[in-house]
Parts: sequence; structure tokens; C-alpha cells
Amino acid sequence: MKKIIISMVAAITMCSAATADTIKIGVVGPFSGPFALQGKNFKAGIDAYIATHGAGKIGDNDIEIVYRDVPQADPAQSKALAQELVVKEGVQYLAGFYFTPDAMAVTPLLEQANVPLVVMNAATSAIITKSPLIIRTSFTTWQTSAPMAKVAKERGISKVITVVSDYGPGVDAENAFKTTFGAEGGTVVESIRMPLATNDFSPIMQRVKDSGAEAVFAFLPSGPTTLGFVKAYNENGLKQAGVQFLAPGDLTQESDLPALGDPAVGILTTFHYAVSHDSAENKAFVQAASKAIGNPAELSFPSVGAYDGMHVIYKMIEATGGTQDAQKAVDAVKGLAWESPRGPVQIDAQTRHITQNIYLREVAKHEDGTFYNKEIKTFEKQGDPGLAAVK
Amino acid sequence: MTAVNEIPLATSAPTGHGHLKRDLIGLAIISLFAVLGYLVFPNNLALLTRIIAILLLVLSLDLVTGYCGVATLGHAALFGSGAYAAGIAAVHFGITEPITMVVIGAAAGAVAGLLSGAIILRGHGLSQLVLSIAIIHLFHEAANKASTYTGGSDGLSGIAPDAVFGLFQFDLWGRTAYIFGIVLLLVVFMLLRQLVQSPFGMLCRGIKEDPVRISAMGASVRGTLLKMYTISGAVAGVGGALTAISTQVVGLDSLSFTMSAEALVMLVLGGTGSLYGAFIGTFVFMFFEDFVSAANPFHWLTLVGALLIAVVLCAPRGIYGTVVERLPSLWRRRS
Amino acid sequence: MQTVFSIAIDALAYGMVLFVISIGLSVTMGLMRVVNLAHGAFAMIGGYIASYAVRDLGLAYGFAVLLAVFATIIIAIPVERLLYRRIYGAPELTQVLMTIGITFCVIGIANYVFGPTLKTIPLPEHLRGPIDLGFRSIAAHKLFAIGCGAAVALGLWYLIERTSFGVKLRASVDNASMAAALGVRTQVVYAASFAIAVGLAAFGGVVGAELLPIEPYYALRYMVTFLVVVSVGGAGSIPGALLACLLLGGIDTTGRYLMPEYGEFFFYLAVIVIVSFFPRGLLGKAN
Amino acid sequence: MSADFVFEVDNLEKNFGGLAVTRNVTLAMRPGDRVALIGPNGAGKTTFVNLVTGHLKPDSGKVRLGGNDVTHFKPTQRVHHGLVRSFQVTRLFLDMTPEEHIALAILQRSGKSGRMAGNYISHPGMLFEVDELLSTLGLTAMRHMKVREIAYGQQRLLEIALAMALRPKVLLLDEPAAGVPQSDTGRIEEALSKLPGDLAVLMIEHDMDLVFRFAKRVIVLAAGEIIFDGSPTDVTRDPRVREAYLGSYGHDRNVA
Repeated sequence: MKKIIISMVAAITMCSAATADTIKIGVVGPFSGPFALQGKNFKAGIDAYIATHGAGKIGDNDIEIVYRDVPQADPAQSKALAQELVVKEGVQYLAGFYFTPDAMAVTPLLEQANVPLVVMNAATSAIITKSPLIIRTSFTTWQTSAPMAKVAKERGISKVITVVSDYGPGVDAENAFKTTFGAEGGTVVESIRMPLATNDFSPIMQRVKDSGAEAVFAFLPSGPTTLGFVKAYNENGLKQAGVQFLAPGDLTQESDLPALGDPAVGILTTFHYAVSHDSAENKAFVQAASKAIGNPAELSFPSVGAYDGMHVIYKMIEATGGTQDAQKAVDAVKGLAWESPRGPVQIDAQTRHITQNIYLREVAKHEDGTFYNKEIKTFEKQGDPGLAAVK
Repeated sequence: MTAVNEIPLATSAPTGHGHLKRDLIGLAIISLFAVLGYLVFPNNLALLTRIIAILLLVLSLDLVTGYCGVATLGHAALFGSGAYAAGIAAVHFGITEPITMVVIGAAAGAVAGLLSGAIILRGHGLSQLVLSIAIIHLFHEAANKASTYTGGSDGLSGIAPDAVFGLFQFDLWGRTAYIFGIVLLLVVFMLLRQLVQSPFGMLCRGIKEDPVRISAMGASVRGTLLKMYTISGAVAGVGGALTAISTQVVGLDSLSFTMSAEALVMLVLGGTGSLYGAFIGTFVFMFFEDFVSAANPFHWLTLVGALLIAVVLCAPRGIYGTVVERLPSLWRRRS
Repeated sequence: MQTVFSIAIDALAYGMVLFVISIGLSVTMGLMRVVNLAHGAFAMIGGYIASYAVRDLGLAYGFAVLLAVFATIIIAIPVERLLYRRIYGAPELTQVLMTIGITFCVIGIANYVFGPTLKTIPLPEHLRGPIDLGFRSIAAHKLFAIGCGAAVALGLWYLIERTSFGVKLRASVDNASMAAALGVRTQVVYAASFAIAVGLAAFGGVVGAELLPIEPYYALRYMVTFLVVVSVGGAGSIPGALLACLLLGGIDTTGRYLMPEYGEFFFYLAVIVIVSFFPRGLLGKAN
Repeated sequence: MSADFVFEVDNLEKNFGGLAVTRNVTLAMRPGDRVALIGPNGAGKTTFVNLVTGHLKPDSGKVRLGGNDVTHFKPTQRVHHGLVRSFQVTRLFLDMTPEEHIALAILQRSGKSGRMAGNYISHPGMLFEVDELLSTLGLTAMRHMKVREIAYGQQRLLEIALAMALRPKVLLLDEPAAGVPQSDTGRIEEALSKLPGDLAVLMIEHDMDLVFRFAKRVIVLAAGEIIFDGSPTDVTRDPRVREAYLGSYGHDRNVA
């Protein structure tokens, strides 16, 4: 039964693709709701790529993007919309996905639908293992957190306290740091997991102070809580006491920096992309993406994941000549290497995850009073250490 | 007194037979819409199935809010419990037979209903709302903590239900899931029509209007409401299980305050205290949301807000309730 | 011991911030009997106005606060006349539907006008930075918030218990038709108390912005917190709201210090216990 | 104590704070008794009713129904033992019909109100009993109207019908004629006269005309104590009763 259906799907979709000269790409992301900013960045990255690469045409084929909105992590809705994109809109590629559960929900569809999935953000290592048709062009929390442990060690810090929000990515960040820091010979004196809905971080800072750690490694979802956390770190005298603030770059995403302001200066983060990255590719990208998003201050990391995701999709379309063959498309980009706005990157042929440079950055202030993430060190060609932790 | 005589006895006595006839008409209308949905939106079946699952939640909410007068902003606790129970049974215990999963979902929903009912019924009015809010947050946190079983915030994935009766595989178009959902809905609807017309249903309506009178008649108000809460939990649990089966994944959002509040909004939108109101509210809200968010995903919230305000101003008893009120002659004839 | 003091100070500050933001809701819910879920929306409007005034107009902080309060009231007046008047005395569910609708609209408009990013309200120099209390340091703006909370509590208490307006308000609440028969213009009294509630919301939104930052989803994000705090205290009771804020602030802060991973459990379990034993809130009056 | 008493109250005491609101109240009724309980405002009649129905817990003393001690029973259990009350202000379900009211009460009596299937109409004998009760009280014409649409006097009748449908052994009638226009009191009295002969009725009432026509025995409560228990003819002559009533009126007048 199952096989019949699969072959039916393949037959129908293949003949429709052969005659159609418009190739549809379905993008699922948070375009409204509290995370609308990240969805906007998806769109900006995609628009920027299309604008700079042939204005919506690959050879004879037109490219059309179909957006679907999942405002907050809602896997059931995500799956229903992805299903609709495949059967109703006839998309040949699925892309986007800000939240891990939304991406996870879609993975069982891919093989049956003969559609590759390009994850443009969702950062849990395990996603990629759920189907051979998934490619990720963003990062994983393990990938961006682990180098921070090396930084801590290099700077002579031996006792660290980890403070993370109590949900999947937070726990990932905690594990990544703990594992790596332990391997480097450091000690994590205490690990605190706090509820996502925490408004007042003073009691947490008190714990940090009491722990006697030399540095605090933190992970919170980007957005309002970050602001309170960074403020509490300053106001409770941890900065003066010399407790170093370490975090993956989600915490100091560029769109939050104006609000974070002076208190954030000096925070060390490790991440795959800074809007300020100094390269010709990035200059061109920032210019195009700023134009697409309207307000350049809203530009943040999901845009680059989306931009490179489009690059991969374009390569897949070129390789398949517009016919729908998910496996062939994915195979075509395994090992693909190119110069991204974030630096040199490559799709790992084994894992299908992106191998990239991870940068150590420090929040700094421009002369004109604006803030940016200043890259001060590069960890080259980092894979995803988190995959080892996936059973 | 004279007015009394003027109203003729033309209002024919409701008979058991008449009720059955009306139920069959309702059933026929729902089936008709189900077939229409299948034919008109053959490519939106996944979304329609999702609407059915939410509708089961709203129907379940109507049982306690519409028929018993209990205000709650935490009803997703019952729905989510059903979804997680069915999902955990499939992923961790290998129970992938869909009908068994529905039964497990219903049972878990009933237990969650009993539990949250026991707490919520301690309050009245505003305090009821607050207790229900506290409960949904506790359920949500508990599911987040028990990530070994629930997958935490990453969601519980890997649910792979068997074919229904070993024959009908859950397919990409969502046809099996849709028909499965419709059948569940029809069965639940039939049972609920029975329930609300039964002596027990009458007792519940009595409690909604005057609990003191009910206890003076010797019936236990708390006991009756707890029973209704448990039944309501089973219905919500069926909805949850349907989500788990049709989407093969369960997320923390199914245990969220947002989902509870949306269910309440849908119910009040359609009109409380009648099963048809729940239907109309759910469909109007879900379609409006889907339509507006597809047309302009960036600003649909404003329009949904405007819709809610318009309903309060123009149809204070909900869409169905107000239509029924404005068409009294028609209503008399039908009842 | 020092830790205990330290936690107590944090708890006090957090509780007072909650109080300043929530007390307006206590007025609408307790005195006007409206379950006003749009309370946070008005607080957010106040926050946006203050942010705009300080950052873009360059006004002094004090002026910005005043501007935020009055501008929010002016925005709220037509909303009260056109929408709220229709739901006075309506069933709770209707009020919930209407005020959620208003909240959605405000969020959508804020998102459109101000964008989705966080907006800060820069503090004046003397409210920035920590103040040394001897055994620890505390942010100056937290002390400021504590002071504001105390001032609001005293001011409201005086207004409601000691002025003729307060008498009229209480009379209108207890028996609107009787008050009207005695010559109280109840519509005016309602409008005025609604204005006060909204003004307090805006004030709270500005003062509390350091802890609850202003962004479009502010109105939904903290809605539940406000509702819970007011109900636990007893709607309409100012001392009740104060007590509830300090108590819940204390439980929340202590819980997050001792066992942060179970922080939510502490808070909501406390709510269930309190509401189970005091269905009308800690100091709520019987209807 | 004696087996033929259907309802007994022994030395019932209740204090609120330091205030004694029910003091050493003792009374007993046989099947068929028609007793009126009267007393000036503040005499403690409401408290007494609440103690008997179980909504308040007595500090000491006992309540018995048909010889069983029900002092620690919940209100609903007392109903099951045959103690039924009516309310001073009608408490009815405004959106339900008189027929549904009676049917619900009958179902409740026969322990079938928890049934989740079927319709009350299909229960054997149900419609017959409903018809009988409604016609006894003259409510047949409005059996399918919503209660909110019928006149207050008829709502009072329905209140009595509801109590009768529960087939009580002891009936507490709380001012059955309160709020009914003068023209309709006759119908209430008529309904009362049709109450079953073996039912013990305790009526709390202010309207002395009604008391004299209805009751064979009058109990006077003042300041929480029974100060008179005897025939209606003797009650107006009793000096303590005169003092309790007129004394309080005199006091009122002084204040005014």
C-alpha cells in the first residue's frame, strides 16, 4: 500500500514538474507573533539571495517562494502546513523552520513527498539524523557553544557556572559547554536551569555570586529575557567583581544590541555569524538584506542561514534541472563548498550539516554610539560535535 | 396571567423521537460538510483534520463551560494529556494501533479532567479562571521536565501509527487521517447529543443556573461537575490523540495557555451551551485565521482582534446563540 | 544571613514592580468588575510612548513618564466610550473575549508602528548603576520602583477612602442605580476610574520596563501574571494587591534562588494553595 | 425518640462568636403535622433552617429524621432521608420548562439523575407523574414554556410542585407566599391544602392569616429560643409571645 502511494506521488509530482516551468519552494517560519523578527530575517535572507542571483530565474525556470506562518513552536500546525505545501502548492523544496519541534514534525513527510528539507535555523543536532533528505545551513547549539569552553580555558578560567533556560536548546548549550570544558580540564561548579518565563534574574545572579565561579556561561533564547539577564548581571555587581560573561551568540544578536546597550559591552560570545564580519561577500549580503528587511537594525543571524539555504537550493535545482528528485538533489550538494557571507563553509558529505568557522566575538561600541559584535578569534572548519551525543 | 393563555400549546411536546430526529439531521449536516470538505479542499485535508482535533477540544470545553458554567483558561491540559499519552504509548511502549491510541488518549484526558476538575471546582468565577491558569502552567512545566518521555521542548516525534484496521495507511494527503477524524467526530457528537439530553445533562444545566437548588434537591453539585469534567477530559483526550495520530508529533504547545485561551475564544465566538455553537466558533475562527494569515501573515493578529471585538458588539451571545435569538420563530418551530 | 537579606531585598523590589504594574488592573477588576485582559496593552502603550519621548524627542525622564501617563489616558478615553461601556456588567466570558480582542489589535498596531524589536526607556543618570547598601549593591531604579509602589499605594488608598470621589466610586460600585438616584453621575465616575486605572497601567509599564522590557508581545506575555497577582490579592483591594505582590514576589524570588529549575512549580503551586483557601483573594471582599 | 416521630430536634445550640443564635431548641413532629414556625425579625429562623438542612453545623444537639441521627449528614444526604425545603425567593432554572423541573426532581428522587443516556420522557411512568403534579398545581398550560416567561405566582407554585416531586417525609416551607400578589395567595393556599396527608410540614411564615388557616400548631422563636409551642388559638394570648413581638415593635417605635 505504502509503496503504491509513494510511486503515485512520485509519478504525479514528476510529470507536473516536467511540464511546469515554475519551481516552488515552501518556507515555514514565524512570520507573525513574538518571533516575527526572526521570520522577517528569513524573508530578508531569501529576498537578498534572489535579488543578487538572477532575480527569480534559474535558466528557464521561475522560482516562487510560498510562505507559511507558524508563529510559535507548534509541530502539529507545522506538519499540517508542510503537508499542504506539498500536496496543494506542489512545492519541490521545503525550507525555513525556526524551531526544532516544527522541523522534527516535518521529517516523516520528506521521503513520501520526495522533497528535500533545508533547515535555515532550527539548531538541535538530532534533526539531521531523522531523514537522509535534510540539509542544514544554519548551526547547532553544540557547534556554537563548544568553542566557548576552549576560549574559557585559554583565558585561564578554571571554574565556571552554567546558567541556561530550561528547554531543549538551553540544555544542549549546557551539555556542549560542560562536555568540552571538562575535556579541557576545567570544572563546571554548578549548572542552573531556569524557567523560560523568568522576569527577575537577581536571585539567579545571587546564586552565581555564591558559587565562586570565575565566569558564567549563559544561554537564553534571543529576545526580551536576554535584556533582563544582561542588566541583572551588571546591576548585581558581577561585572565589577570580574566574573566573565560567556555565551553563544544568540544572546547578543545584532537586533537586540541597541536595547542591550552599554551593559553588554565586553560580553564574549562564540557564533557562526556577525553582521559586522569583514568580507566582500558579507558587504554585498548586508547591503542586499538591509534593503530587503527595510530597517537594517533588525538584521540578525537567521538571515544568513536563509541566504545560504537558498544557495543550496539553487545548486540542487541546477543539478536536477528542475525535475523533482529529492535524493539526487541532496546528493548533488553533499560536500558543496562556497564562500558564504559568514566565511568559508561546506556541506559535510557525511552529516549534511554545514561545516563553518566559529568566531569569538566581543560586544563593542562604534564611535557613532552603535554596538556590534567584534570578531577577535576564529575557530576554523568546525563541524557539529553534538552529533556524537545523539545516539 | 392572560399572556399565559395566549401562547398556544402549539409548541409540541418534545418527545424522545423528536430529539432523535434532530440528532440525525445534525449528523447528516455534519456528514455533508465532511464530504464537501473532502471534495472542495482535497489538498487541505491535513488542515481540516487539525480543525477536527481542535473542534473536539472546543466541544469538550463546551461541556464544562457551556453546560455547567465553569469558566476555565486551562482546558488544553486535558487535550495535551490525551495527545502525550497516545504519543508516549506509541513511541515508548510500541502501542501503534490507532484505535487503541485513541482509547489511551481518552483515558488520559479523563484522568487529567478529574485532576484539574478537583482543583478548579474549588473556586468560583474569577478564582476559577486563576486556578485553571495555574493548572495549565503546571501541566506545561511537568511535560517540559519529563523530557525523557515527552521530548521536552523539542517535541515528541517518531509516532508511527499502524494502518487503520490494518488496511488504511496514513498517507501524505491526509485522507485516512481526515476520514478517521470525521468518524471520531461523528461518534463523539452522537454520544454528546445523548449526554446533554440525558437526565445527567439536564442536571448539569440545572447546576449552571442554580447550584443551590440542585443541592436542595439532594443531588451533589461537586460530584456531578467532577463527572462532567472527567467526560469532558475524555472528549478532549480523543482530540489530543487524533492530533498525535494525524500529525505524528506532539509539542508542548498542546499543553499551553495559548491553546486554552484560543479554545475559549472559539467557543464564546460560536456561542456557549450548544454543541452547534462550538462547531461554528471553531470553523469561523480557524478559517478566518488561516485565510487572513495566508493573505498577510505579518499583520493578521490585528484583524483577528477586530473580529473578536465585532462579535462582542454585534453578536453578544456568540454567532450561533445570536442567530438563534434573532430568529425566534424559526427556533420555536425547530424545538 | 547576608544571603537572606539579599534575597529579601530582591523579593521586595520584584514584588513592588509587580504591584505598580498590576494595581491598575485591581481597580478595573475590583471596582468596575471588568476582567480587563487588555491591561498589559495599556501598560505597553505607556512604555512605547515613554521610550519614544526619551529616545527620539530627547525629553527628560520625568517629563516622559508624565507624557506617557496622560497620552495613554487620552488614547484610552475613546476606547472606553466605544468598547468598554458595552461590557460593564456583561458576563465574564464576554469581557474576556472583548479585552483579548483589544489586546490583539494593540499588539498588531504596535508591531506595525514600532517594529518587533525591544524598546528601552533610557534612565536618567542618577537612576542608573548600582547603589551600595553596605552588604550588597542594588540597582538604583529598583529602589525607585519600590518608592513608586509605596507612593501609588498611599495615593490610591487616600483617593478611594478619603475623598468624595472615592465615596462616589464605592457607592456606584455597590449599587449603581441607588448611586444614580442620589445624583452621582455614575458614567462619569466609571470613566474617571477607568482613566485612573489606565494611567496606573502606563505608569507601571514605564517604571517596570527595566524588568519587563517593552516589545509588541508585552501585552500577552505578562497578561497572566497580572491577572494572577490581582486575583490572589483580592480584586479591588489595594492592601490585598500589595500583600499578594510581596508574597508572590517573595515565593518567586526565593524559589528561583533555592531551586531555579522548579521555579514555575513554586509560583503556581502557591497560587493554587492560596486561591483554594481564599477564593476571593487574600483580602478580597465578599460580593 | 418515640418511633412515630418523623422529625426531631434535640437541644440544638449554635453560637456565632460569643452570640447565641440558637439556644436549646427542641421540637418533634409526627407524620401529617402542620406546624408554623414564626418569630420576629432576627429571632434566628434562618439559622434554625440552615441547622436543620445541614448548611450549618450545630455546636451541640441532635437532628433526627425517621429515628435516624442525621446531625452529621451533609445537606444532600438529608434530602435522601426525606427532608426537603423550599426557598423564600424562588430558585428555579430560568431556561428550563416546568415539565423539565418536575422530571428532574423525579429522576433525582429515584436515583436516575446521573443517567447519561436516554431522555426523561422515555422513562416509564414519568410523564404520568409529571402530568399529575402539574395539573394538581394548575400548571399544565405552561408546561413547555421557559420558567423566565411565566408569572411569579406560578413560579411559587412550581417551587411547591418541585418539593412534592421529591416525595419528602418532612417539608420545610420557607414563606411559600412571599412576594406573591394578594390575588394569587388563594392558589398557593389551595396548593398547600392538597399536600399529602402523611407529610409533616414545617412552614416558616410572616403572614399570620395564612398561619392561622394552615397550621394546627404554632412554634414561636425569639432570640434563638422557643418561647411558645402550642395551638394557634393560644398563641396570641401568650404573654411571652406578646412581649417578644410588641416589645420589639415598641422598641422600634422608640428608635424611630
